[in-house]
Amino acid sequence: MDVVKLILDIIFYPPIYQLLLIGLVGSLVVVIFILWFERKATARVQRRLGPYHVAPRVAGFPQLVADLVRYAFQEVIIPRTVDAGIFILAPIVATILSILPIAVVPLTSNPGYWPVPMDYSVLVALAISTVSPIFLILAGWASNNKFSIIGGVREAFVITAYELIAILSILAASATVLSFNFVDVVEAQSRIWFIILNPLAFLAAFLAVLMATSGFPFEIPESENEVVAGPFTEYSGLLYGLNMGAAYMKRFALSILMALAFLGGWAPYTPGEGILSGYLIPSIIVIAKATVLMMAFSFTRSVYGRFRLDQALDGAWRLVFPMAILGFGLALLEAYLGVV
Amino acid sequence: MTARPVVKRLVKRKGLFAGFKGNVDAITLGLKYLVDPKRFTLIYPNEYIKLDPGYRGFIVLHKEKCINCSSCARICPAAAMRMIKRQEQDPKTGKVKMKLWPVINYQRCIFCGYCVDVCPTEALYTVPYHDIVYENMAEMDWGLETFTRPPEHPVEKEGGIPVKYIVDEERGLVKVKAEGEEGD
Amino acid sequence: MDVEELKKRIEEALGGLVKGIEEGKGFIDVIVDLDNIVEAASRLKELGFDHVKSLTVIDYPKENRFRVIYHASSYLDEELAKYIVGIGADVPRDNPRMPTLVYVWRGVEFQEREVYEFFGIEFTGHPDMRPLLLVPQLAEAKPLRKEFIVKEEPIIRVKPPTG
Amino acid sequence: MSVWVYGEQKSDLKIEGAIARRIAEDLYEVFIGPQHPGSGHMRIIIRVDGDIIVDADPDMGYVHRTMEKLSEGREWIKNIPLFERMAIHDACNVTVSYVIALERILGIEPPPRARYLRTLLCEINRIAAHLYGFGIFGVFMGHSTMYMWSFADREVMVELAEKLTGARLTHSYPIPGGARRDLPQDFPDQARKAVRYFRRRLEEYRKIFLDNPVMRSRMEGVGVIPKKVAAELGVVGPVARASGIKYDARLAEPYDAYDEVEFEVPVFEEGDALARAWVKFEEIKQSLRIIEQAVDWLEKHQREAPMHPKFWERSPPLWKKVFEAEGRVKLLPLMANLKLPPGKAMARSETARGEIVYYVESDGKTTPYRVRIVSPSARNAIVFKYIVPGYRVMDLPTIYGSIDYFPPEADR
Repeated sequence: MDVVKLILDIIFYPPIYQLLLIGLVGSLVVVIFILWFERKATARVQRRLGPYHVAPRVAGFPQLVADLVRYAFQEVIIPRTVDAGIFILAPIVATILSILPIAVVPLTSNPGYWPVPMDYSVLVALAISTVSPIFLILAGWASNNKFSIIGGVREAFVITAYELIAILSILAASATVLSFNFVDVVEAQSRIWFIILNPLAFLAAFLAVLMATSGFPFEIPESENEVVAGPFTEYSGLLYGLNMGAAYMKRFALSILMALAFLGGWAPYTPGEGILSGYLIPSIIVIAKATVLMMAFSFTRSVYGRFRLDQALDGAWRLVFPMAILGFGLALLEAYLGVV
Repeated sequence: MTARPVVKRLVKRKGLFAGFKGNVDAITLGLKYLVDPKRFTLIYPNEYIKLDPGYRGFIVLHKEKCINCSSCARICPAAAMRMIKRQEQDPKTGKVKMKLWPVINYQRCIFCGYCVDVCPTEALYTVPYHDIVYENMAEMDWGLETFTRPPEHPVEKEGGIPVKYIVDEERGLVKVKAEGEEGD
Repeated sequence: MDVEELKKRIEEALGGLVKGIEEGKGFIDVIVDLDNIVEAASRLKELGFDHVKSLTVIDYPKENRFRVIYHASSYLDEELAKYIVGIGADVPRDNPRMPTLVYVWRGVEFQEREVYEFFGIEFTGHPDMRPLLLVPQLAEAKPLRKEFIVKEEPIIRVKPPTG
Repeated sequence: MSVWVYGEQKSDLKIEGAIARRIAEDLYEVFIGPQHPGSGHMRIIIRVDGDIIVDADPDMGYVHRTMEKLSEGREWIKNIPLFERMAIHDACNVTVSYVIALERILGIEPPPRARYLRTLLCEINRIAAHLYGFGIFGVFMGHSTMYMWSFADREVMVELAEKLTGARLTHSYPIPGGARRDLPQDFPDQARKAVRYFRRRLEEYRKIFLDNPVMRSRMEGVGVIPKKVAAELGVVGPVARASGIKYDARLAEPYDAYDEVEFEVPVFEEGDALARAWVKFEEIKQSLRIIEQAVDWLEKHQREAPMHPKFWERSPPLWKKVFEAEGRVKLLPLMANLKLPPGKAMARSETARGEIVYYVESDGKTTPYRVRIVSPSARNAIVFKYIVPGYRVMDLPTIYGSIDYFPPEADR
């Protein structure tokens, strides 16, 4: 039994569990599910069948697996005109960086299972989440293609506008509890979630994450009708798959942050002792909430079209940014009044 | 004259919450279809549409009705229908005669149906299917013997379920089993 | 307004420029001298024919001429919209040049480019005289001239198919 | 390429919102098309200054087939399936004016039943083509639901057309002297159901697309063509009508049964992409009205061959039997080698994208001497050159989609 316990301890050693199991495997599973859900839900709204023939019995669930296999076996073409080193490294680094925030957030209130000391976890997680877009811009630049460069520049514009808002509105949650510790933020929500206390900040964060992670149809940087695939125009095979996956993984990471900050984290459940009650169940609750959030993101695809770049920026600075500021003010007010 | 131009104006958006109703409407509509998609997709190789008899599918020749007039070849807009010379023995007189027979090249046919409509004796007719695949181009150039037999319908042969589409007021089109049974 | 009245109005507006009026089914053609075509077209435009529907060129190799007609009609005047009036001239086949009407009707710009590539008629003063649809090598052949012949296959097959 | 031209011409036209200025040497030149998801079979070479397009040069001809030349080598009636290939989803509208031109040269007028049948198919085609346009427009702006919906609903109209003509797209339906088939028995009922379905459905289109705030802000004020400029450039169809031009070929020169049915021609005055979308939207409603009226008329009147007596009177009894059994109009063998008297005719019809003009000249032979086709997209292509500059790169698909440009039709 010691062996089992040892293995469990290794698996549930927070950096390994959160980075490898949730960050890599979990996010892959969630992305597979979300992409399937996105395709199926959009198909339903659009009166189609969606993925089907890959596995008719389970309604085409493994479609993304099939896609990934295809990407994996495709030849990776590296054009002669690109800056090969950066060209290859950029998507890989971007993918790693986009799941890194998961490794620094607590998924339980049991201090034994915190990956890092928690006092500044909100700040650290948000800071890490802002690094990956740089590599997408870099990918566009290294591709040495007009569409890539236009796409990269667009990415830069959109990220500048929306990432700031996302950070600001997630920080609103920590402003309410006057702490940068995610555990404090979550525990303050045991009675009432911040989505109800501070809907403005949640809405701003929702919109900002939607735009910043550029999923269809908000993929202004890679909008196919003007710039083919934006920064990824020259990519092929696995590298292209990584690029696409990075956006979803980043969305997953940000969704986890949002679930912790607004949806009460593991809220109805009180983590106890031991691996099962202290770590596994709360982390699954958080992931489930993040998944629901991602389903909401995915659904917008079937209703909306693409924003124009200048309209998206205009909306960011004139509508969503003030909304985030108001949300922040509301958070401060709530902190002052001591609502939580 | 009963037609007339009518100048209309776009409804202007006013106020701070002008977009609100539009957003709510769109999302509600999306959710409505998420619950009830009203789809009528044809799952093709498993099902196939049983088309009306009037459908202009592949063209086949009744050789006994043909009077060798070559009207069909003359009207064919794509020059798919051509006449070939064949020596034939007349069953009554027993004389061997040179006769012109139509053959069709499905590489070129555009299924306009002119030949069927122009044939003075209704020797040409269409079969109500068109989903036939050929492995090479030469197979599509039909000779006289092939032309007199209706081609095989592969989907039907492989056990596809015949369905029909009927126009419906609620759902646009409704897929119905060709026998009359309600489909999916 | 009927066709006769329209003809009268056009004749009045164009004055002595009119060489002849030919009536087709569904349109009338006003033929003028090649030198006067810009003047005549601008007067026609002042009359209310504000756009060109079709820049029609017909090749008459036997008479050694191209007939170039700008079939104009009106958008803004609903009465004139019922008629199509062509203003045309004969362009000699051996020296196919004529002044452009782009500055009268902006809409003919692409159609003039089309005529340039298909017939080889050069419109002097055109702002952008390049082939529009064809690649330059094909435009050399001037495909819509009558001497360019497209071969079609005969009805009777020489080699019957098998089967 | 002389660089000054575009700027100067632009300021000549006094188009609002457009920036007329000299093009610097170091501008970014972007090739949109032809192997590009945001264009059809065409290329637009744009030069951008930042995000603003300062120069656009449409490069057409990727699907050019020289139909005008091909038609000179084919007999009159064989050209109908050929010209249909310009816009196969709008087949009847595109060919009906050619047929009318032939009828004008022949001096015959089709019987009323044929005229109503053609009108019916024309309107079915118009709705299908507008839905096609909406779909492309939607997907150009990233609205995939509009794309899927309109293509799904287009199926209803295609289905109706198939029941009427026996072919889903290339109907080859109108023919000099009449039409090729009569209504099937259950058609009126199905058509009425489809009309009622579409009336309800259009309301949903409005909600998800036209009144969707995101899409609306994409379309509003984009690609504005003022009325004067629209007339000057000679744009046609919904593009012209969205700019306040009260012109419709069905109105100016009613052909077929259009002078007997009641309908409106919607005109908007804004001239932007949104107005163009609304024109199409309102036109679908009017087409539904026409379909209802045509079906009513056809049901009320007695079934008879929709063919001019010249081609039908001397027909053998077998033909009447075929017509009664299948509703199929047999053609005289002389149709293949129809000789038209010398003469020239012009005819126009309103296709979904605008007016198509045919100039037909006959020298008394079995083949045309000259056929000149000016298709609506060919006339609208000029919009790319003169209207696109001044807008943003992301507006290009919007303008492209809103003028509903269709390369095979433009290239002929």
